[in-house]
Amino acid sequence: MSIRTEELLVNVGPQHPSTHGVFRLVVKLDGEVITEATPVIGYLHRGTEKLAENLSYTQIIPYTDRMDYLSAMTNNYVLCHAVETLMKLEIPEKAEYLRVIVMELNRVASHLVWWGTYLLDIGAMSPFLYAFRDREKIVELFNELCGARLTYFYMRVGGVKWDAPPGWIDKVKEFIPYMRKQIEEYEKLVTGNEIFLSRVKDIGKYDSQTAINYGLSGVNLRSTGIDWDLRKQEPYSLYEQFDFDVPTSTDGDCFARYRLRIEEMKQSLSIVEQAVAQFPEEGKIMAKVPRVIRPPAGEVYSRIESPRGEIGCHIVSKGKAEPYRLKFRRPSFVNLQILPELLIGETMTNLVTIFGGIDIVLGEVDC
Amino acid sequence: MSGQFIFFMLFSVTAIGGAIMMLNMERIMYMIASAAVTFLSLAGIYVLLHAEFLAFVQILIYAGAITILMIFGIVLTKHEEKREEPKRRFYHISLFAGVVGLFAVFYYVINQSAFPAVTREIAQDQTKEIGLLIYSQYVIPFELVSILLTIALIGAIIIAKREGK
Amino acid sequence: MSDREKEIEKKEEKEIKKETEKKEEKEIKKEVKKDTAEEKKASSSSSEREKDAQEEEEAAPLPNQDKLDKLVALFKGQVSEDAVVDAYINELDHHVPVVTVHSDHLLACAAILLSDEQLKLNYLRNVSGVDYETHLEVVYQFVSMELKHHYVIKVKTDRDQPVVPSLTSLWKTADWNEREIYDLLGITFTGHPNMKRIMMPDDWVGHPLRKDYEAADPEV
Amino acid sequence: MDNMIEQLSIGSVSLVTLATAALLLIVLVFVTYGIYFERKVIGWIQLRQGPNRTGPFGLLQTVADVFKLLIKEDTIPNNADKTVFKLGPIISFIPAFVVLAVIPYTENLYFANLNVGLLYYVALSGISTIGILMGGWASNNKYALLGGMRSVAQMISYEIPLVISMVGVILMTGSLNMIQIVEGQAGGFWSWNIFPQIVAFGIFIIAAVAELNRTPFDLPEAESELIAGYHVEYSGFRFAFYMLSEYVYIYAIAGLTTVLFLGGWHAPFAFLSFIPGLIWFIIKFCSIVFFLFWIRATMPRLRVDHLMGLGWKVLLPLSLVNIFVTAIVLELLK
Repeated sequence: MSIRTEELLVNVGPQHPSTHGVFRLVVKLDGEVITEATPVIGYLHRGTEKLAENLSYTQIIPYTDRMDYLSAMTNNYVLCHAVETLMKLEIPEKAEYLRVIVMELNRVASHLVWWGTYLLDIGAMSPFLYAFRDREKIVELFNELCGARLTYFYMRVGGVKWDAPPGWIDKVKEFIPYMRKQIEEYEKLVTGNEIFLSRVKDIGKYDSQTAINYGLSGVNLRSTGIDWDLRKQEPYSLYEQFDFDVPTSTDGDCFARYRLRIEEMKQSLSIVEQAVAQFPEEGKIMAKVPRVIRPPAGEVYSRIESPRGEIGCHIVSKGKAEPYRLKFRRPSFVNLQILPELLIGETMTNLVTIFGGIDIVLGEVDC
Repeated sequence: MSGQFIFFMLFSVTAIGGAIMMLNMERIMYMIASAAVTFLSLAGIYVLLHAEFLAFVQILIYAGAITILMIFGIVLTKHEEKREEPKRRFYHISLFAGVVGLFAVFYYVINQSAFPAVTREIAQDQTKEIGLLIYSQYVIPFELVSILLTIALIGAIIIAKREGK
Repeated sequence: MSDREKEIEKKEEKEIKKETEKKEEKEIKKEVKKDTAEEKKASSSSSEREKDAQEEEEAAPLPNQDKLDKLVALFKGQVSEDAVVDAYINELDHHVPVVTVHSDHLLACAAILLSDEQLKLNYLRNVSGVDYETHLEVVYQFVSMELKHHYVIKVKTDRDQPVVPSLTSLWKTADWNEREIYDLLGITFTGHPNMKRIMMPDDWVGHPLRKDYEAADPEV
Repeated sequence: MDNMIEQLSIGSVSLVTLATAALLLIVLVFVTYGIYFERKVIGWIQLRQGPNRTGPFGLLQTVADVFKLLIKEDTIPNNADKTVFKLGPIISFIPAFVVLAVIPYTENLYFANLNVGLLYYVALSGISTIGILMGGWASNNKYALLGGMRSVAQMISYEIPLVISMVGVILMTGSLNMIQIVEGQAGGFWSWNIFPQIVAFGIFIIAAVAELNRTPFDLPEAESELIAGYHVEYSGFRFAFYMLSEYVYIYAIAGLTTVLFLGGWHAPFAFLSFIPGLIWFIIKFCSIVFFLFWIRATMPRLRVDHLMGLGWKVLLPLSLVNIFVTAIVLELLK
């Protein structure tokens, strides 16, 4: 005797609360168990790379803001860094300090958004609002610095656009102990919760071999035990000067990724703390850069550690004011590839947990 | 005309109506809904007979559990929405004759037989009464039924396990 | 909900941004007009640039030159004499060794990168496609997490019949990256399990990142 | 109830109708301000204001919401099974309202003094499930179907520990009659069932939250997975009916918990019994309602398989053990 059951084809997205944007996942369900998952992307494709071929380098920077819109500072930086590498520019120290401070604050803000939305996906609503309250403080700091709350357009080739307004550094100093206390509270609220643990422990597991093979980066890679953080491995900016740890875990599950992100927030705060302590009050914020930036003909691939992993910028220059070819290596795009493999044999509920655990931003996936 | 009679008529009509609907409906979902109506009407008749315990157990088990189980089965499995009934004239006529005959027999027998007019005191606490009866007078049938149900349960598990392999 | 909030924030930001952008654009445009003549001179084809680089090599040994030589020797010895088309050090990008491989031998060369004890390039960090108008090029960025070194492999392919073997069998990273290149530049990767468009709609005509691509609506 | 059926007169019929209308009104007021209260409480926990625009302190917000739902265009999906689609919310709502009849508020204020009151509650509340499943199935939407299936699986699984945990209380009182159950808990808070039946109380609360489909057991309508579950295609007053039955069940469960475990209308201390029983009932009732809102703002959602595991592997055996122990202790104390 056999009972014939129907396979259900469900379109998760492009309009679905848990896809965090216009992402579509075509899922075949046997009961509640996923037998096949096919991601469909491109709904947010804006052709940034094509547009960039007709824009000057400074004009491209606001486009990078809109890629990973939760972490616009690191995106700004990767482009500026690529051009600066091509031009062999020396960046004033004060500018580098400002860059590090905003990048690390942005990392905290980005992880906070992840933390809130992840718990929202898991079904707890309050953490979402707590996270946004604290992110608001960072956003306000950025607002004061560059007049924007989300798409900052703060960095320029050769430095940063705005100097820290008077009293800004003190506000950052005050923010650090506050945020530390909040993170502690969050951990008390969520990390020990039995229901939460049962939702994330041993879910979405993969080993380091798989992670490397899929080219995962950031927390997704470090959760499998590989100590690979570009801030340490291929130091850029001032990161060599700061004392911080790269948290890793060997569990490779969603809980490991959760813990690492919490830990990263703490590390970022400690970097910011050191940076504001050493912050030079005097100094220039822009290097001597020609009005029209025309890097020499050549090719460069610069990469940095964004909150989501390795963000890279591959520029082919022909010595003109516009790049001949500009390609971004977007961590979300690469990290997302592993999703179909992780989903097979999981339930609909775990879909949300695993997908959220990868932490993607759709603006970056589609670019 | 007492209220009891009105309600009895109401419940018996809905019970019979539900049964007929169940046989005649084309979509399975409707069939089950009709069956549920019958179950509920029967529970209503139980209430009229002062058998509240039985009535609510009837709702709990039949209207609640069994109906839902059937709906579950239907929702989860593939089934034909409609099926063509072959037109068989002779079959229908003989069926009708059979039903009329059966009704006649029932009517005659019920009319003829004299029910002993025993007036029993309605127990104040029926639940207790039922419990006492089950565990004293009817303990052996009760235990046998429970064994039967256990066997059915185990059988179901075994079938489901084989299916899983 | 989070998304909606983000959307709203974005809108706010955009308005402010637009103004600043416009101002800057104007400034830049002025400059650009002045310098168009100069630009024309400066533009040079990539092959010329490579030649320049090779000349420099002869003048003084660059860092990583030994690495490059070793890799070239390895390819030539283990795969084929004509596996290596070109090899140079990219001075601008931290002196990274760049080897251009013939597309027929790409798979064999890639397998060496992965398995060789001295290389162990297990992490494919990026794949880009470039349209050089004369030909198309695919650029692979490799890194070894154990030995912490970086190599760049390039493959050139014909512009009219662009075919490159797929590396998905060795690195799963290549999967979507190659699909993206196929979608935007039109390079077909042989052996790819799912060679379909990824960003553009399935019925899109043309490959937008090609230099001669004409937008359906030039105004946009 | 028996009497009413036998002496069906215009007087008794109109009395019943009037009482029902009064109860309906009370319930509607409860639902209106229950929702308001919930939004305020959760808003307060989540650093928000909650409704504060419509009417003074936002008191009319729910009224406005309900009004909006009622005047909204009534849409039925094209491929839906229209009859079943329309029937679903009604079948789900009627039992929710009907079960309220047996809840006694004080020794004199109740609607029906049924011998098998508890059984009545359990039996009828199970019928709502059919309405949910009908709605989920008839919508012809995959998410709705998944949500409907989930909720039914959940409700069936949790009804069993819910009922069995009640058996402990029934053993203590020796009756299924709710009024007698409350009477059995007279005399100070130490004689409330919550203390001797603390295990049963725990099981009951967990199972009750699961029955209500509320966080952390809100899987049927898990918005992050299934968008809204079984009522995803519903709008207007049909949707309002589903929501209404959900909140009426909160009312019912809070009332039931008060009756079964918290001593109903009895004061916790004898010297406090000058305060009317109804006040005590309302206080206990409201704290249960608050508790339900509180955990909604705190907990993440459980996973389906864990939920089933918890129901069948933990709560059910535990509740059986509870009955066993209760029976032995009662026998020994006799």
